[in-house]
Amino acid sequence: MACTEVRLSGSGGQGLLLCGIVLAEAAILDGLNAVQTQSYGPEARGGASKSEVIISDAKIFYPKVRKPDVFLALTQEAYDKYVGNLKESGIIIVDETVNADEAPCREKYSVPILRTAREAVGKAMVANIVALGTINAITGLVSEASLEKAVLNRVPPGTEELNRRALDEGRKICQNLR
Amino acid sequence: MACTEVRLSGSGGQGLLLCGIVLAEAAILDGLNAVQTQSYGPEARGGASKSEVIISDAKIFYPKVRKPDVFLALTQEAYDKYVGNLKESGIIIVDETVNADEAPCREKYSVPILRTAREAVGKAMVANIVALGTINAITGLVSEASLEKAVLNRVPPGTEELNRRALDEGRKICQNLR
Amino acid sequence: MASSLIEKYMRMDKLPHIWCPGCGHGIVMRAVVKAIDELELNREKICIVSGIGCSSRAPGYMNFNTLHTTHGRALAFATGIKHANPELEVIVLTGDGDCTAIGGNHLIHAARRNMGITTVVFNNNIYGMTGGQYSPTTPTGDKGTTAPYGNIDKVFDICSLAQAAGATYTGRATVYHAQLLIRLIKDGIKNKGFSLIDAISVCPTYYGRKNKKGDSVRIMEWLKDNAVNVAAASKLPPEKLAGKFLIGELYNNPQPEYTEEYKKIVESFQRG
Amino acid sequence: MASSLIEKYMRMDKLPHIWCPGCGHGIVMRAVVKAIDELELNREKICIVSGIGCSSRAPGYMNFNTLHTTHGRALAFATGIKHANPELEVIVLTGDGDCTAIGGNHLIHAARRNMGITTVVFNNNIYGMTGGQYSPTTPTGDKGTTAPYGNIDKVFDICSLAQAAGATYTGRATVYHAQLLIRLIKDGIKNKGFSLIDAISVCPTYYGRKNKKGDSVRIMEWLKDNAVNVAAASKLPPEKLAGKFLIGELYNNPQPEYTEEYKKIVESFQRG
Amino acid sequence: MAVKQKGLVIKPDWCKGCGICVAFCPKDVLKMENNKVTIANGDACNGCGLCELRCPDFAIYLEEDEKDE
Amino acid sequence: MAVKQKGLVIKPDWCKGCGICVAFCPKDVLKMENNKVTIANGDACNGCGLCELRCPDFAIYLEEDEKDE
Amino acid sequence: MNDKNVRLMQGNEACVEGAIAAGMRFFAGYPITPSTEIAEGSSEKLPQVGGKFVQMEDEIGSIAAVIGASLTGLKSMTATSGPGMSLKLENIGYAAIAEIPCVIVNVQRGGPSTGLPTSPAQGDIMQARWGTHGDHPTIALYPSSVSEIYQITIEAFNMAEKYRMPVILLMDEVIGHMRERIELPERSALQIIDRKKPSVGPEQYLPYQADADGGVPEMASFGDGYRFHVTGLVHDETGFPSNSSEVTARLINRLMKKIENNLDDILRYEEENTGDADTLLLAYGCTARSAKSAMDAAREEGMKVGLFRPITIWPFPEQKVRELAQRVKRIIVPEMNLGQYILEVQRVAGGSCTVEGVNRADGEIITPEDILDKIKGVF
Amino acid sequence: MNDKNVRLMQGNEACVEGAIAAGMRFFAGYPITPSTEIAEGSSEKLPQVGGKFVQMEDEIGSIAAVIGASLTGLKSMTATSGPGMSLKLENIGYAAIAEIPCVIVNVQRGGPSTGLPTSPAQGDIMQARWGTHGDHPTIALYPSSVSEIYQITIEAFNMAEKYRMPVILLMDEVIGHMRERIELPERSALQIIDRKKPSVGPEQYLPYQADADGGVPEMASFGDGYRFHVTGLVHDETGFPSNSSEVTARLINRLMKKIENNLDDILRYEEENTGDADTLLLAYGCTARSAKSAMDAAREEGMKVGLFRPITIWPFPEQKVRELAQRVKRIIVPEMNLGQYILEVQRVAGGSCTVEGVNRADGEIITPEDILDKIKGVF
Ligand SMILES: Cc1ncc(C[n+]2csc(CCOP(=O)(O)OP(=O)(O)O)c2C)c(N)n1
Ligand SMILES: Cc1ncc(C[n+]2csc(CCOP(=O)(O)OP(=O)(O)O)c2C)c(N)n1
Ligand code: SF4
Ligand code: SF4
Ligand code: SF4
Ligand code: SF4
Ligand code: SF4
Ligand code: SF4
Ligand SMILES: [Mg+2]
Ligand SMILES: [Mg+2]
Repeated sequence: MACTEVRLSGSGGQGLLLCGIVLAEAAILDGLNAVQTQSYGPEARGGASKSEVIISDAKIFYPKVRKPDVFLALTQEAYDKYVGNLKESGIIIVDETVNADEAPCREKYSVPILRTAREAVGKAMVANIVALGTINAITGLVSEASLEKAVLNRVPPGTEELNRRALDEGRKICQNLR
Repeated sequence: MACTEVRLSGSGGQGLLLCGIVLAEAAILDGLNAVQTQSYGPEARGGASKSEVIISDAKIFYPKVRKPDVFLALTQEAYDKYVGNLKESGIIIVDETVNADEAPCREKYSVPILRTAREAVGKAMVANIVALGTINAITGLVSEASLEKAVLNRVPPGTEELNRRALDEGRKICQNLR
Repeated sequence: MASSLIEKYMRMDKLPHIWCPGCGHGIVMRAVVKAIDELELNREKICIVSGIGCSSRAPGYMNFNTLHTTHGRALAFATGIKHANPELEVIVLTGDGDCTAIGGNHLIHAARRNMGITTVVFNNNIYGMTGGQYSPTTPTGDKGTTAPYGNIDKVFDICSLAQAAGATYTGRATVYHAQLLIRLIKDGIKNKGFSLIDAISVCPTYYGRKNKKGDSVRIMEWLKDNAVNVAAASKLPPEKLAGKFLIGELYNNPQPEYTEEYKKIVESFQRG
Repeated sequence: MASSLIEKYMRMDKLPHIWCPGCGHGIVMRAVVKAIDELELNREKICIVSGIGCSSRAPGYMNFNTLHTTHGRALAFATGIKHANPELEVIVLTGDGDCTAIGGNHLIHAARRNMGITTVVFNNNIYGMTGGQYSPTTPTGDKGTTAPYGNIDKVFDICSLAQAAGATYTGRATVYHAQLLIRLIKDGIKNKGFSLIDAISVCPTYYGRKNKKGDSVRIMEWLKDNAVNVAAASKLPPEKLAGKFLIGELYNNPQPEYTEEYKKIVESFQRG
Repeated sequence: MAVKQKGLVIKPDWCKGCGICVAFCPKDVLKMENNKVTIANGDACNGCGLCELRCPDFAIYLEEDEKDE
Repeated sequence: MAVKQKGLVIKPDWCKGCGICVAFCPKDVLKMENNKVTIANGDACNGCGLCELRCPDFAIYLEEDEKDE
Repeated sequence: MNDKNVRLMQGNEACVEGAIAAGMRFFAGYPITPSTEIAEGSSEKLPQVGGKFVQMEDEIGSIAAVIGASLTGLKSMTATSGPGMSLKLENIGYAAIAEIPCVIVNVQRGGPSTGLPTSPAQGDIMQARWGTHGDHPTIALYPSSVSEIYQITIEAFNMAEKYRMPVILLMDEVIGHMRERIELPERSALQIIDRKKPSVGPEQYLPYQADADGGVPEMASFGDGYRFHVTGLVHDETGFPSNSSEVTARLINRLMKKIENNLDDILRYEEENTGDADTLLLAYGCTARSAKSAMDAAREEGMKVGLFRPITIWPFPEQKVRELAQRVKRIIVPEMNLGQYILEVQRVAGGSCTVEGVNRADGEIITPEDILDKIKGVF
Repeated sequence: MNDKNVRLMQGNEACVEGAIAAGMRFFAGYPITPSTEIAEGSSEKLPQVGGKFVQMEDEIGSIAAVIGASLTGLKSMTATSGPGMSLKLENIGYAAIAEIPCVIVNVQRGGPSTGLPTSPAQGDIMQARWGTHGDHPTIALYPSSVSEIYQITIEAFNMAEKYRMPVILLMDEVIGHMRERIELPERSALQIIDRKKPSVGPEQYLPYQADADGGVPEMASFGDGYRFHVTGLVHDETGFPSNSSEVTARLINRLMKKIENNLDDILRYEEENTGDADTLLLAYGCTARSAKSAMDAAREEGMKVGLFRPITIWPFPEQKVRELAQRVKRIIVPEMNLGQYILEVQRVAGGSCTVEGVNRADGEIITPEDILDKIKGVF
């Protein structure tokens, strides 16, 4: 992996910013370089939003994602808005509620991220962490240990157990997939 | 007369600004060119102040007086502060209360301007107009008619007679001189 | 289709608006158009002016002459508009930050001059647009992203401030008390001089979340429970008023309006 | 030789000052140093801050830590000083224009925060330094070089404004009532929070001349005849108060001072 | 796609699901469903208009009788 | 070149001749001469210090007894 | 006076007279030396012609009120000096992006900060171009005599209205305050330009639709029956905000093009003796007066000296200066600052001739001798 | 983390961390996108180190409070974006003339006016140099990565304190908001410069007496027992106002010389592949990152492309750029504006090579491809 571009998208309140930060931090814990950026703008008040991460073993100069290798969408709106520019060799991961039939690329995973958060973990709010587990299980972008450490670094004190479970459940969804 | 530089000086409240304006306006009425400038600065709050006029039949470019041809001083402070740079061929006109013994130039007139205003005209305030009469009687810079017209243009309504008299008395002082 | 009020006065192609779910600003904006509607004003002669902030987005949705200015300066722009054409009914829509932080000077001077402007402050006790910093009306002790340990500033009573500066009409209502709000805005517009209506709004996204005050519903319940109408207040014993705030018409004392006074000067030359 | 008060506190090489004959500002400046002297303050810990204007020249004459800032901004500079070192006794000397026109926003916010600053407004009802334009305290109807047909603005009551904004001490005296002025400045300094003293000064050169109000002596006689002490005022029937203005201590209601509140936050980390 | 009952109109695409109308309806006419308001008990509606007054999104209102036209 | 009488000191070079001290002296001690204040009737001075208090130019004052030193 | 149109007039007064002749009907300001007489004159004259004056609480409020009044249909102006100019910059940017005609006079004084409030200086040249944040077009005019102030004030209004943008009038303290002969033209001889009103009805009107030349949109006034929206955000032709990079580029480019495409109309300058000159004096405002005297003196001594005086100082008369630079051996740029306009002259000369400054930033005006010494190579 | 000093950090956060490491103990600000996180971070961190934070009523008050606090002895900073920067300019001039150390951060956004509040732009380059009125010295630094923000914030404080002047830190929205790897140096490894305190007692102290090198005066703090006077008027060595042209010239020249005489110390830049380059990319901030990628790509294709990245963008690295201009065939200056810094490059290149821009002012950052196209001559 020279350089992987990741785009994480969903609706305003779904915590995708944190999702991107954790992923980038995990990469750094792994000794890699990472740059995380996000979209600001009036759309920050609800609507679709995205957070992007570039991970590389070399230095990263141009900081914006242009052709994502990995694309996550938790809502249909986000999917429609941000699916463009995907690399042909890219991977798409969408929540099961998202229709990604016309996806332009090779690998595509439709997974019950939101439902898992709501039902298996019991807190809709942690869907972003569930997603992280899923993404990493599929892509192996960072080490499991670093990912967990990064999650625990960034979540509010007192919610560690909850988030650890969310990560775990996220991982598990994929086992069913393969 | 190609170009005459006039410096009028006195203390803050003596109305020398008006004096300069009137002189310049008279020159314009005569069809000449004129530029009037004054010193601003914190000294505007009392202390010595000056007003300067350049009169010329040609266009005037550089607007500041450098080597006055005519220098009026109504107070000692003003005299001391502004007497420098006088042209050797220049004319000095000072109030009788001013000691101008060391004056560096050819012509020098010590005249009772303030006293004339106070006593002959009866209003200390019009010393500036008295001075105008005196200056023009000595130098003939502008026509008498234009000078009077300019005075009347610029003084507050209701004071025309007073100022006409002041101008007259100023002229008269010189008759005694010659 | 939306309600006839909305269809009539709003720029339908700009709706739904961008404000967050439960944001009180929509309630205030509706109160403004409702007041205009009830007064049967000529809409071509209405000019709505705002500064910058979530609240200040309102004019963009409203189908009148509308002006979105720079942060804090709405009242100064509005002063130019009203002075230039006193026939216009000038209404300034502004936020607590826009009006009383960066815009505080223009507020007190527009009030002092008694300019014929009606100001409606969308007061959500926070800087919403920039993400939840404390404002001059954030209650002491509450948190903002720049007051992580609790705000130590005292708060402005915007109505008292405007009145001390010279406003001739002031009143306060909340988004819970929307009917009262409409009435106050109407009375404010009817006052020829400078009127200010402190419209207590709700920002669930930043103020609510930062201060664990819950969602809009909970904050509106709090507003309902803690607002006391001035009329009622005068009859209550002081202990019943502790910790409460007043709503209703707070001041109404018409005085010569600026542009009318100026007109007299102009007319003195036209006669002469 | 000058009086021991002047010798002790003034920068003798800068005197005589530049103010016009009869300018009231010298009386106010003396009152400030007299107050400092009577309070026996440590002069090394006094910082005097001004904006721009005739009045704002005062610090240059006073032998303390002195700062002459930009027009209208004295209170904001002073806020930085006081916050940076709360040990300093920060005194702001300002004009009616400096403090309430361009500086109005900093005034209301320093008052709101209850910053430990004592503000003395050299209020001559005019912009003196720029040559006699009307100010926010020029009486309605009076003339200024920018109000050739008479001022149509209403005037600020600076004390009411400051109080509505949050000041915890306000008082007013005139240059005629110099003894009272000294007492109010002392009490203002003693108040830990934000204090404002409206010192009615006299500008014979512009205000007096433009309005044909005569020289300083005549204006001071007017001040003497039209000022009513608050204590006396409460006993007078309203008709006796018509057209008069109040002097004396107008408000005194100590509340937590800003830098003391901030200190608690800092200390919470030092303990921890 | 407005939902109507007894003059009460809901514009679901504008409703942001804040729940204000539901909470303050004096007659418990409304309820939330999938983050949108719906009419639970339309017959109870007294036409007071409080929901319309307080909906920040103009997503619920009472249809006017076309009296003036 | 200060002018003194009965503890009353005038510093003529600082006096700008505004006349405030003259006008408000309760004992008519002072008068203007050539646009500077002078002492007309020094004996009448009661040492009230009002002239000092109101002189904008610090040009008139009462000499303090050197008590503290 | 013999000819009733010949007068002695102060520079600041001429600015007021010119403004009123140009149609100014609104002035908002805040006093500051050395511009105050412009506010004072406006307060006196405007009510006499049915116009409006207001003294605002500060300079920020003044430019804001001016923009508001302009949007309401009145030709509007404010006047200030350096410190006030610095405060107005944010809203000058607003006028640029929202395309609101207005005239901002800066009678310069010594800076930075309070500096030398009563002394002349030419220290705000670059500020006039670059003071506000973000890319924006600028027109700045710089008269050098009292009668030119009158005339150029009119031109400032004309350009503001024609191009729908703020126009800065830079003046020297010394010219603002001095009195000089002026011959007032007959009102009927003046060319006064008014803004283009909408040629379509309210239904069709797009407030930021470029006109046929791709330039300046037609402008309705508040209260005219066109209900339009104005914002300082990037906006599209309808006037409503947009985040689109395409819309942004189109807007910003159009704003700049309003100037670039109309240089012939906007650029004003005067040249004298440039035909055979090997030394060119390039000067503006009062410094150009000294330069003129210096040139005359040098010519008398047989030196081939010419003078180029930009009256429009922004946009920079690039093509003209480039041509001149290719013709002469050296350009001398006298300025009452530490070297501001000279930077553009150097850039445009691009090495084709020597470019040297004569600089003073000490509160005194540059004398003909200062320049003559430079011409002769004496220091 | 493996190495506890390695972190993922946001640019704005790195600015706060760097400032505190540099000794910042006072911050006054007013929120504005995209700089707000700097105020937020300061409000959180300062009390933890005994420092002071205050949210002022506006940007004017913020810079004023910063100057007041600096005079009282604390290292002080404020942060803002374009609209706020425009408002601060008057008092930045005050800090320049009164020689008050302070750091002003401008995280740029699209302008003019409110413009594009959340989009990146590099439109305030010239404003940083020329925004306030009057002649004044300027130091402006421009980091291009998160870890450089940390380091350059420290340098900004060091220069502010060393030269007693305001230092502007220009940042790109995209770098202020992005998160990146940073390795925090050990505190002990940092070089921190404090202002020179008076070496003489209060009796001898002259607050504006140049030091031995003719440069920077020693600085007492209010409350230290030195009772000095500070003004924004032109002043002499004692700190009191003067109208003398000699004093004025001496002051203004000394202020400028503080910089001119210390260029070696002040100028920071980076160059890569300039040895054999015939095409030079000259870029700063985030644009330099794209330029670096473009250069690498071009080199891979065998083109001789080099990169010069000024970190100190003001004063302009004149000598260095002149040298480079003489060596290369062309200079390409990519900027997220309509061409600002390029004007200085053109001036200094003086015709010795071609100078071309790659410009965008549409809210998008310039990509490596944009630059590569220019290198290859494709448009
Ligand atoms: C000169 C300037 N300073 C700061 C900002 C950033 N800013 C935009 S809106 C805002 C505060 C808005 O708060 P408020 O007025 O209360 O409106 P709300 O968003 O809460 O409705 C700020 C600080 C700006 N746009 N311009
Ligand atoms: C930003 C700015 N605007 C305007 C001025 C000009 N100015 C200097 S002092 C002053 C008014 C002074 O009035 P006031 O504060 O009442 O003081 P006074 O001179 O009457 O004592 C003005 C408008 C300035 N220096 N700076
Ligand atoms: S951030 Fe707050 S004020 Fe802004 S739209 Fe959301 S709820 Fe409303
Ligand atoms: S102009 Fe007025 S305020 Fe200024 S010094 Fe003179 S009298 Fe005093
Ligand atoms: S108040 Fe409006 S937006 Fe909120 S739930 Fe009810 S209909 Fe929906
Ligand atoms: S009109 Fe009244 S009763 Fe009917 S739904 Fe709305 S709030 Fe409930
Ligand atoms: S001390 Fe009193 S009595 Fe004596 S001169 Fe002064 S005012 Fe008059
Ligand atoms: S009050 Fe002072 S300045 Fe005025 S006349 Fe008396 S001594 Fe002189
Ligand atoms: Mg708010
Ligand atoms: Mg005043």
